[in-house]
Parts: sequence; C-alpha cells; structure tokens
Amino acid sequence: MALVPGGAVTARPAGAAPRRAPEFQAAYFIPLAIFFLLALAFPFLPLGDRRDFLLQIGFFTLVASIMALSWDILARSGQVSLAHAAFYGLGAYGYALLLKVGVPWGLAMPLSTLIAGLFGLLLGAVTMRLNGMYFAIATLAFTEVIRTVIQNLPESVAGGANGLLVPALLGGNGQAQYLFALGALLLTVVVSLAVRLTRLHHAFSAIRQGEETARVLGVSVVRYKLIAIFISSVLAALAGVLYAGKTFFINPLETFSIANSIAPLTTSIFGGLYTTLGPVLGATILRVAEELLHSVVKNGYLVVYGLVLMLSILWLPRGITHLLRRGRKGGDL
Amino acid sequence: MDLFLQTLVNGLLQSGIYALVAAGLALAVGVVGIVNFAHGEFLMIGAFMAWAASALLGLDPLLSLPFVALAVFGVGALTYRVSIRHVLLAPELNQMLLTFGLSILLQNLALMFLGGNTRTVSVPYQASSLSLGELSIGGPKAIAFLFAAAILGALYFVLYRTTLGKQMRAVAQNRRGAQLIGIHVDRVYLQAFGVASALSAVAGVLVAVLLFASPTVGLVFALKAFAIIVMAGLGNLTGVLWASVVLGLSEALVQTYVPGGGGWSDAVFFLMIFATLVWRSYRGAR
Amino acid sequence: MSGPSPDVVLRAQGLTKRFGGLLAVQNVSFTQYSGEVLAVIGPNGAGKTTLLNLLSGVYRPTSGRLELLGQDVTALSMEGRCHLGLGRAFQIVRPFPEMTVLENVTVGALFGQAGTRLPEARERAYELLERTGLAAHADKEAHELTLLQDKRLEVARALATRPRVLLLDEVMAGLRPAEAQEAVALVRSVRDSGISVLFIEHIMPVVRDLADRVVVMDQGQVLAEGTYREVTANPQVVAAYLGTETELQA
Amino acid sequence: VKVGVLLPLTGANSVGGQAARNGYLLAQEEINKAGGVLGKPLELVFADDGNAPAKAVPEFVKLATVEKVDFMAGGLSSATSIAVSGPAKQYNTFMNWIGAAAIPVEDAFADHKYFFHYHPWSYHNTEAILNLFKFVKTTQKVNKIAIAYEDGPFGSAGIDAFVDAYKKAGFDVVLVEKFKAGSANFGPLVSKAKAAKPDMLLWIGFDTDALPLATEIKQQKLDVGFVYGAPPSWPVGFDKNALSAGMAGATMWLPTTPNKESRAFVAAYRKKFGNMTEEYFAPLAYVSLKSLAAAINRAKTTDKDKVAAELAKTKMATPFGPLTFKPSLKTKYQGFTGSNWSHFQFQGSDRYVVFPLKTASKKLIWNR
Amino acid sequence: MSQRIQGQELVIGGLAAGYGKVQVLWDVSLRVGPGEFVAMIGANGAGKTTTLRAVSGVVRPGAGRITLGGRDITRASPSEIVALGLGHVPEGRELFPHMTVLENLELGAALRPEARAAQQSTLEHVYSLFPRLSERASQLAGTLSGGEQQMVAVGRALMGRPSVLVVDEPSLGLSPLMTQTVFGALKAVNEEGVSVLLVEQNVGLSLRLAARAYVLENGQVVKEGSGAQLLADPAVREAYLAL
Ligand SMILES: Nc1ncnc2c1ncn2[C@@H]1O[C@H](COP(=O)(O)OP(=O)(O)OP(=O)(O)O)[C@@H](O)[C@H]1O
Ligand SMILES: Nc1ncnc2c1ncn2[C@@H]1O[C@H](COP(=O)(O)OP(=O)(O)OP(=O)(O)O)[C@@H](O)[C@H]1O
Ligand SMILES: CC(C)C[C@H](N)C(=O)O
Ligand SMILES: [Mg+2]
Ligand SMILES: [Mg+2]
Repeated sequence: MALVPGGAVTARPAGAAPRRAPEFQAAYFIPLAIFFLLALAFPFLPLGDRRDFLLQIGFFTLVASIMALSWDILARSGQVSLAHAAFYGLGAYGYALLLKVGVPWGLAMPLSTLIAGLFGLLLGAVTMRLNGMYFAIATLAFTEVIRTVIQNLPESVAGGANGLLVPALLGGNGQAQYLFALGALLLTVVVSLAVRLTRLHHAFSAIRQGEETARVLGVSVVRYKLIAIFISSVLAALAGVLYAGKTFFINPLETFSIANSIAPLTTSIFGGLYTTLGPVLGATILRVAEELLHSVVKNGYLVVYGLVLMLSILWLPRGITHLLRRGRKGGDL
Repeated sequence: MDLFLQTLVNGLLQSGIYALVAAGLALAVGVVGIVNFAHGEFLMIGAFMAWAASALLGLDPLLSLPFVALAVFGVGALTYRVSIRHVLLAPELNQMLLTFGLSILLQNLALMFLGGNTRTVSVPYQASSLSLGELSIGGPKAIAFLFAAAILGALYFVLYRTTLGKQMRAVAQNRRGAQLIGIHVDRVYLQAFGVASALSAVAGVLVAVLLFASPTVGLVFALKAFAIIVMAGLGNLTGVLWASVVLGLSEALVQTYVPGGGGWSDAVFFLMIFATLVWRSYRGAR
Repeated sequence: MSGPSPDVVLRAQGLTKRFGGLLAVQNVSFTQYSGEVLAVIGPNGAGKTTLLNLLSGVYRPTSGRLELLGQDVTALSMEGRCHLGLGRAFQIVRPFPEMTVLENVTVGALFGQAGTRLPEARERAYELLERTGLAAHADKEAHELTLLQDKRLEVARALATRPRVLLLDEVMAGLRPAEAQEAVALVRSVRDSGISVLFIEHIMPVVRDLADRVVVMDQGQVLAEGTYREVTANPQVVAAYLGTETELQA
Repeated sequence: VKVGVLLPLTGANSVGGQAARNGYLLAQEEINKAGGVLGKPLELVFADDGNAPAKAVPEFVKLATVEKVDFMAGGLSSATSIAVSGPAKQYNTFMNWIGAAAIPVEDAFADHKYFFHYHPWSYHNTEAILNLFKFVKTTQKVNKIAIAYEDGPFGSAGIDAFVDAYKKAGFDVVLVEKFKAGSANFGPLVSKAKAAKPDMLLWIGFDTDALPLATEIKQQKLDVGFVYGAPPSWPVGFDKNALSAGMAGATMWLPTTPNKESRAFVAAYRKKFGNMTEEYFAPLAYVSLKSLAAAINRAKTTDKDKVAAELAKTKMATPFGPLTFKPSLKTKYQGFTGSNWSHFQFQGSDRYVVFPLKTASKKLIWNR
Repeated sequence: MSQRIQGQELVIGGLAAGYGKVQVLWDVSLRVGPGEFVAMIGANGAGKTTTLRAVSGVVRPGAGRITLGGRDITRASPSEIVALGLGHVPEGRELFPHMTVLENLELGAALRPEARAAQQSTLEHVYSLFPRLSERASQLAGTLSGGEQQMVAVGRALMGRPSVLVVDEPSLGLSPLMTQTVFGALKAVNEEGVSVLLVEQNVGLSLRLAARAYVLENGQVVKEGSGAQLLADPAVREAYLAL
C-alpha cells in the first residue's frame, strides 16, 4: 500500500467499487414526492362544504412545516434556536411595514425575509461561541428583546402593542393562498435538500457533533454557522410573511410568542430531527391531530395533545420518519 | 434618595421570587441535567394546593407548605417513574419534547378541572411590611427572599457536603461511573427530581400568597427562571441568587427611572441575560 | 511555503501555557524537520497533550511563538492551521458519533483542503478507510465502534485532511503487539509519503521503532532531546519516566 | 337557524368567554322554549378562539363555511376581533358581536354592513370612567391622578386619547406608567407613584394584577383617596380579601343590579347552572342572542338585510337598561354606550354600585 | 491499608451477553479463587470488557451464572454487587469530570459502610501510591491528563476496599514508570487478600503477575493455565507478545 495521502488518487482495488452516495437512493425522495403530490392535489379534491376551512388548515399546516424545516436546518449545525419566533415576527412585521409604506407585495416579501436574514446573521455572529442551552436562552432573550422593542415603539411606527392590519395575501383567495404557501414549502424543501446533498451537510453535522474537532479538521465553523442561521432565518421569515398575509392582523404578543419558537422545535423532534421529511411530516401530523382532537374531544383536547406528545417521545424517540428508515444509517434525508 | 433606596429594596424583593422559582430548576436542570419544561406546572400545582388548603380547610399556606412540598415530591417522583426515566439517556431535545408535552397536559388538566379563573388567597400578613422611615419592605416578599436564600444555601450544602448530594452530581456527570461505584442511580435521579419538584411547589405556595393561583401562573415565572439559571451558569447555585438580584435590581431601576420603564422591564431583563451570556462566551475564550 | 528555512516544518519557541496556578507547558522550544518522525514522551501530566493542543491551536499559548511551514501561526485558528497542512488525532477519541464512519472521514477530506468536491472527498475517504482497516465498517455509525476502531478512525480522519505535518496523541495505546506493529507500519507509510509526524506514545517499543528523534518532557519542560538510544540512556529520563524494569515492556 | 359563537373558552379572557357561553346557552334555552326562531329550534355552534388571532381565523372560517352558520356571535378580545374582520368581510358575515372595545376594531368594521356591536367602545368607557372621576374631583376637591396601564393591547389601546381626556377635563395627570401584566412586579410602580403624590390611582390591567397591586399599595402606604381598576374581570373571591377594600371598578352589570330584567336573568341563570356569575359577559351574551332571535322572528326570514333592518329597530329592556342601536363614530349599529357602565367599590366583603348616583346602592368611600 | 481483607471467590459459568441485538459473549467460564490474582487476555473486541461489565451488573447476561463469594449475582443490580464487595476499574475511566479528584476518590468509598469507616487510611494509601493525586486533590478530574485520570480510576476503586477487584486495562495511557507503580499497587492489594481479575493488553507484564490466566477469543474462553504456562505457549507468544 504505497498510497500517497497527499498525492493523486490511485486506482481502487477490485471488489471495493465506490458505493453510491447514500443521498441518491431514490427511496428517500419517494415519501417527499408523495407528500407534494397529495398536497398539490388537495385543493382540487371535492372537499365539499369544508373546502374553505380545510384550505385554511392546510395553509397553516404549510406555514408550520416551513417553520419546522427552517428550525431543523439550523439545528443541524448544532444551534438549538429559540429565536424562530423573532425571525417569524421580523418577517411578518417587515412585510406589513413595507406594504404600509407602499412597497409592492412582490418586492416586500423577499425584502422582509432578507431583513430578517440580516438580523439572523447579526444574532449568529454575536452568539457564535454559545452552545446548547446557552445558545437557546440567548436566542430566547433576543426574541423577547425584539418583541419588547416593537411593542414599545411609538404606535405610529409599528402599531405598538395593538399591532398592524395587513392586506390579505392574493386578494384573500383561499386556494391561491394555499398554492402559494405550497410553493414556499417547496422552496424550503429544495433548500433543505440542497443543504443535505452538499458539503453543507457535512459541515453542519460535524459542527453539531464536535465543534472543536470540526475545526481541527478544517471546517470553517464561523462561516458555516452563519450560513445556517442565515438560511434558517430567511425561511422562518417567509413563514412569518405568509402568516401575516393570511391573518390580516399581527401584534407583538402573538407574533413573537415563545410558542412560535417552541412549536418548530417540538414538531421537528416529533417528526424526526435533521431530516427534510421529518419536520414536514411532523407538522402535518401534529396539525391534523390537533384539529381532529379539537373536533372530537372538544373540551380538554389539549390534555390529549400533551399526552400524545409524551407518548410519541417515549415510543418513537427518533421521530416518525424513523419508522420509514428502519435499518438504514447515515443517509437519512 | 428615598426613592432610590426604595427602588433598590423593590428590586431585591422581586429577585427573591425569581430566585425561589429558579432554585428547584437549578437542581433539576443545572445539576442533575434533566431539562424540565414542566417546572412551572409543578409550581402551579403547589399554588393550587396552597389555595385549596386555604380556601377549603382554612389552613394558612405557610402551614400547609410542608404538606404541599411532600405531595408535590410525590407528583415529581411519579412523573419521573412513568416518563422522565425513559428519556434520561436520550438527547436533551427529547427531554424537552417530553416535558413540554407534560406541561401542556398539566396546564390543561388544571384548566379543565379548575377553570381559567385567577384565584387568590387571603392571609392577614399579606400586606404586612416593615417600615424603616420612608422605606417599606414587603413582608411576604421578604419571606420569599429568605426562603430562596435558605433553599439555595441548603442545596449548596447538600450537593457539595453530603454524600447524597455528591451522588446526585456524580450520577449527572457520569451515569455508568456512578453505577460502577455502587450508586443506586435510578433512586438518586428519582430523589433529585422529586426534590426539585418539591422546591417548585414551595415556590408555588409563596406565589399563591404573593400573587395568585391559576393554570397559567407557572408560565409567568418558569421562562424567566430558565433564563436565570442559564445566566448563572448551569450547576452554579450561588450564581442563581446573584443573577436574580442583578436582574431584579436592573428591572426596578429601569421601571423607576425610565419614563414608560414598566414596558421596558422585560427587555432589560432579557438584554442583561443576553449580554451576560455573550460576554461570558468571549471572556471564556482561550 | 518558502519560509526562511524550508526544511523546518514546525518550530516552537518558548511555548508556555498556564492553567490558573499551573504551568502545564513551560518555555518549550523544539524544531521538527521535514520528513522527520518526532516522538514526545514524558511522565503522565508532563504537558504533552497540552503541547499538542498548543500546536494545533486548541489553546492559545500564554507566551511563546509557533511557526508552521515557515509561517507564524501563533494566533492562527485551528481551521487555519489545518488548511496550512496540520493534521491531528486526539488522545481521547472524538468521533462524530451520529455520522457513519465514512462520513467522519469525508469531513476531513472535504474541508482539510479548500476546493475539494464532495464525490472526490468521499472517494478519498473510502481509500483511507481501506488503508486503516476500517472499510468493513464504513456504514456503521461511529458510536458503534470499539475504542481501537475509534483510534483508527482518528488517524484516518486526520490523514484525510492531507496534512504535511501530522500530530498523533497516543493512538497506539491499548493495541496488542501485533496490532501495534500494523500501526507502526501505517505511520511509516505516512512518513514515506512525505508527511512529517509528531507523536506522543508511552509504548517504548513503538517509540524505538518509529522515532527519528525523541523529545522528553517533564513538568511542562523539555527534559532531554535526542535519539531513542540517547534519551533512554539518560538517567534523568529513566528516573522520571522509564523506571528500572524497562524490560517488562518487551 | 344556526348561530356560530366564537369565544375564548381557553387561554386568557376565558373567564369572560365561559361566562358568555353560559349566557348564550341560557338564552337559547329560553328562545327554544318559546317556540324557537321561524318556528324551528335555534342552534348554537360554539368555537374556541383561544384568545389568539391565529386560532380565531380558521375557527371563524370553519363556522362560516363548514357549519354554514347564518349568524355569527361572540367575540371578546379586540385582537381576535380584528383578525376575523378579514374573513368576515370575505364571507359578508352577519356579526352579532359582544366583545372588543379597541378603536382599531371599529376601524376594521367601519364599512361592514352587518356589524352589530353590543359592547361599548373604549371612548365610551373613557367617558364613563371620566364621569366618575369628575364627580370625585368636585366632591373631594382633588385633581391629581396617576394612571398605570398594562403594556399589551388591552391596556395600551387608545391610552393616549384616554390620558388626554383627563387632561382636558382639568385633571393634573402626575404619572402615566406602563406595567407588564401578570409580572406581579408593582414595587417600582408604586414607589414612583408615591413620589408623584397623586390623589387617585387608576389602573388598566388584568385580574392577575389586582392583588399584587393592592398588596404593594398597602405595603408602601401609598396615600391615595381611592384606587380604580379596569380589568376585564376580577379575581375570584377578591371581594372577600381585605386588601380589596376601597378599590373601585366598572361593570355593566352585577348580580345585585336591581332592575327587573336583571333579577329575572339571575333567577334563570341560577336555576340552570346552580351558581351565579359576576361577569357581565353572561347577561351581555344573553341579551344579544335574545335580541337577534327576536329580530329574525320579526323579519320572518334569515335574509341578512332584512334581519339587520329589524335588529336595528330593536327596543328592548335588558339587565343593562334599554337596548337600542345607534351609529357609533365609525360603525352603524352600536348597542350599549358609556351610560350603561356603572361603577362599584369593594366595601366590606362585597361590591356595591357607587356611581352613577341614581343606581348607587352605597356611598363612595374616600380613603383619606 | 491496614488489616487484611478476606478475598472472595468469583465464578463465571457459561456466560452469554451482548448489546441490543449484537451478541458479544457466547460462553465464558472462569474462576477467581479467594485472594487469587487472575489475568484475562484476548484480542481487541474479544469481549473482555463486556465480561467485566457483566460481573458488575452493568451489562445484563443473556445466559449463564455469576457468583460472588457463593452468592448468585447474575441478576443483581450494580449497587447490590458493589455492596457485596466488588470493585471495578473500568475501561475509559468513567470519572466524574466536574468533581475534584478528592471528591471522586471519596465517592469510591461512599457506598460501602466498611469502606467509609476506613476512608481516611485508604485515602492515605492511595495518595502514597499516586503522590500526584494528593498534589491535585482539588483539581477537577476532567482537566487531568490522561494518565492522571487513570490513577484516579484505580484509586477510586481501591477506596471501596473491595474484596474482589476487576481491572480493565489499567496501564492504558500510563508511562512505563507509572505502569509499574500501578501494577505494584495491584500486587500489593492482592497480597493483602483481595481477589483480582485483571484485563490488560500488556500481556507480558500481566502474565508474569498473575497466578493463572484465561485467553478469550470471540466471546469464548479458548485457553487457560498458569501465567508461566501461557507465557511459554507459542500461540500466545505469537498473538500477544511479539514486537
Ligand atoms: N484545562 C486544564 N485545567 C487545569 N489543568 C490542566 C488542564 N489541562 C491540563 N491540565 C494539567 O496540565 C498538566 C499537563 O497535562 P497534559 O494533558 O498535557 O499531560 P500529558 O503529558 O499529556 O499526560 P498524559 O501522558 O497523562 O496524557 C496536567 O497536570 C494536567 O492536570
Ligand atoms: N456499547 C456497545 N454497544 C454495541 N456494541 C458494543 C458496545 N461495546 C462493545 N461492543 C462490541 O462488543 C464487542 C466486544 O467488546 P469488548 O469491549 O467487550 O471487547 P474487549 O475485549 O474489551 O476489547 P478491547 O481490547 O478493544 O477493549 C466488540 O465487537 C464491540 O464492537
Ligand atoms: C372588556 C373587553 C371587551 C375588552 C377586550 N379584552 C378588548 O381587548 O377590547
Ligand atoms: Mg496526554
Ligand atoms: Mg476492553
């Protein structure tokens, strides 16, 4: 074996054919493809009386999926964020304020997500050296500070505690809104897959599983952490924009609520961490479960919901998607 | 001058509540390493028990305190047995989801059976205070402060000076190592979690006296308590008191001296925490 | 790469590291030449690992200066040193536990040198697994490995970064003699490919077989320096480190 | 005939929401006993908005499109009310609304053809409270007032206009200060108030704030003639707590309200639920559904325009006094206004109406 | 360590064990007589560590029987087994990283009343074996050098005053001099009456030290004999001693 580690690649011995990269096994794409086909077909099904309502639920489910997936992308780099409510809120507020000063919505949308992205970069740069719980609490604090600032600015600036009215997205057409959100989720999924299939995946995973070791192996931790938080905050802001355009109305308490930070976290864990399918599936299942419970149990449905969360983590500690990937390792999408 | 001194007193008294709520959490999360999102709900249970004892049996909450603590120790132990135990080895995130589910469950159970109403306890000493000239030191809050200091001191003593406490720390730092030297790991976890729950109930009893009992009373403080123990540094018990005092004082100063300061108190609270964490991360750099 | 003396790959001048009241490394200077295999030995707690941490940038020195391949790297980050050509395997193994073995090594190949593409890196990682005898475990998740396999993984991953200088911290501890011999052969082949190796080891036969030169540390300082023969004959070294019954090590 | 009812049955404001629910149920029972509407039983479909806009919107849409309710009732917080203004316009929903006082809600529904608002708007509230304070000002010959309000939408909505009104009325507003609802941290606020030496203190917050604030006032011996609170509801059993003594507040109704309709309502409520509520949202809901049912019966159809026309003509005796609809500043159909508020004070271990004088059952106690 | 310790007998019969679905031990039988010094050697991954873990109760045996001083401990919990007199120097040290050296050592004695009674004298004994530890008594164990940590691991097990001591690769990461010290300490402990089961990759040294030894391969005992016999065995020399 006279391989020259620094030199050219020599021919590989017979019998050790390079195995296909796990990423490109079609099996991983199938569930995602099925999900999108079903989601796309959904508004065209004969939904009958419940159509508007179901489209609403569908819309918020898509928003929840985007949030969860965006959170997961950041989590892959080891940063457990509680700042997602802030990104979400910054997206929503940025959008509403830009519209208010007359920016057309097609421009306001990308602009507001970019603004949130800049905040994300700023936050990421400052919290670079924080890990685990310390990072989580720092990002929580960031959210609270941003919320309080918006709430206490003069009402003429950002509506103060009362909030802002937002013109309806796409003229309030439920089906168009749904499809638009589906497009946004598709974009998010594509970004997530791109992260998974490129060097970003290796960088993020290495940082998550051993930051110092990653550095010694040449991973530019600063750069990749910032990339992660930028991508994540932009996508979370996109979810916020959709939310604002759908509810007509945003206020600081609601939009920056800690619940908006915790939901993507629990959803991703429930669905399956560090995957693309997991957060999407998790959001879908949890939202649907919540609605069903709500209509079946009525009073106290949240008791059951809490129980479901507890049981899920006891029985499926690695999330729903783990059911789909029994026996496979490493190549999870 | 009077206003300034009173402001300092106000800040100190408020910090007592913070420290009290954070104490149990500091044990569970900081020392034993169980991330418990349902801490506030144990507090809520304690508050309701104190309220019930007072409203139904006419028992002074401070007298019911030992019973409430004991009962909630039981609730904590049971919770550990049926749920926490199974995620001890799992990543922290799994513990978060589990205890988050638990918190939703408990909160809504309370809502279902007790309703969303705010309930208050009446005790004769509720508005008692010590007056030093123009200064006034609120009685129940001072009691809470003393409790917090005493609990943290006792926790420190137990964890660093007694065998049981050392076992708790050992179990948290290396489970297998602890097993190998004969520590009954499961029992130690159960005791630690039970004690942490009981401490949250102690806080709950005092909160019922000071404020109110309601299904969401835990939310008010649990989040801040989490932030405090992290600011103190996980596992640092004396830091909990300091962090609480610093935060309580800064809130009070801002509320008093900044126009519209009441609206900014949360911002100050969390800004201090943010700055401390960030600053520490850079100072600690090698 | 054409510093003042191109033959020198590593030059430490007066490196010092203080932990509170403890001087773990104290005024250590040494030079490593290109293609050389340098051993660092010394009693437990002498400061060897700390020295390696200074070399790889895990710690900043309290004082002193470090040159890597002709460049002053005293203030350079870990990843910067890696990109310059410094590789390292840790004493206390640190695999990325949830990645497969192959992915672990791919990380090194991908980021060790700028501009490496993913398929290329994977390819290279696989070769290194074969070279280090881990190919059969390529798809295992790293936490499933035994301690020994973990150590191999450490080496494979460090090699994947295409280092010009490789730092190894007790990678042979715990090996059976036959396995240690394989490892020695591996290090030799690494050396033969033009990589300078600096290693820490307590297994004296390995030091004897591999080291061109030995630096002996004690209490944070350099106690002796020379060939294996020279240092093992040094009575100070015997007293501080080897003890009398060296033959027991056979 | 289906009526959708959107209320906060969980979360903040659920106290009022639950009370309103009972009010609706009671009204429904009575309506159906009396033959229902258009000869058929009236159906109610409840939905929980969780006091959150993001929950309220889908629930509203569900009621409107799935349940296909003919009329929408309920509403409590302003935030959720604004949020549902979007779908309400989209589906042109008939809104029989009992909640929301904030001005932005009025703006949001300004051009809605079928928006019937029973609850007074916040400027009505301002005017009502101001009247009491003017009365105190003249009787006690004091004019320094401190105002504290919670920093959320409830306390902050229209606070500037509120303060201005006091200034215009000749009050010396010595302190205007925000506080964080539920924080229980009133030490600094009271110290600050003490330094400002007001004669009266007015706070706008939630039930959770009542006791901590009262405690702090007592402890720091804040020397004010009386303290007035404007929370949406009061803590259970607060009247039995000695610290409540002297605190005043507003309500549209109390179980002790002496008029005939109120007594009848109390009797019916007690019979149906076995207990009594002090929340005015119970009779408010009751009244609103009764008036709606009557209007439908008069219109003899569920056609929105016709029902609206009939409802607009409502003249009905209620526990709050007579109900008629008049235009408000922006909307077309406003039910109750400032004159429907009365002010009570905790005295002994109960609360008694002290103002307006013609309905007062006790005299206002001035604590100086 | 003042008074003699009554070493106990450790017997393992037909032991099978593994991790999850992976079976590691198939049929391990061995015996350590009271006060005897027995070594176990074997390739990496042969199952030596797993065997010791089964003895401690950390790994649950699938089949077989383990007795300590005649009492069946096959299904006993680790804490019960420690109470019966077992001490374990684990592979990987398993220290409490955020506790001081002294706290680590003290905890070694904390769970056995008889050890707690003798804590001070045992501590002095450990310090005399490893003077470095007394210098570093208040340093956090996690910041110690690799070798120093190994000393703590050995010291902690000794603090429990075990009657049976199982030791997993104690020389790992130790300097030659320190290796001699540790082995000397094990010898001394054994001479005081403690039964010792030693797993060690430094086969020459351990076979010289042990009265008897077992060779483990692929989860099975394939050879046993006196230390001298095995040292002379060509197959053993070939596999474990060459270099
Ligand atoms: N972070 C730290 N804080 C305090 N002391 C430390 C720290 N790291 C190392 N030390 C001390 O510095 C000394 C040198 O440690 P180092 O790990 O470099 O030794 P070593 O030569 O590698 O020993 P070994 O051969 O046992 O691995 C030791 O006494 C150790 O306890
Ligand atoms: N925690 C674990 N989970 C799964 N497999 C394990 C675990 N620990 C060990 N194994 C497997 O069990 C087998 C035996 O391991 P063991 O550690 O008992 O061997 P050993 O003889 O002590 O080896 P070494 O000399 O390397 O310490 C190995 O193949 C290993 O991969
Ligand atoms: C009294 C209630 C109608 C007030 C309501 N919570 C609002 O926000 O306007
Ligand atoms: Mg070392
Ligand atoms: Mg082993």
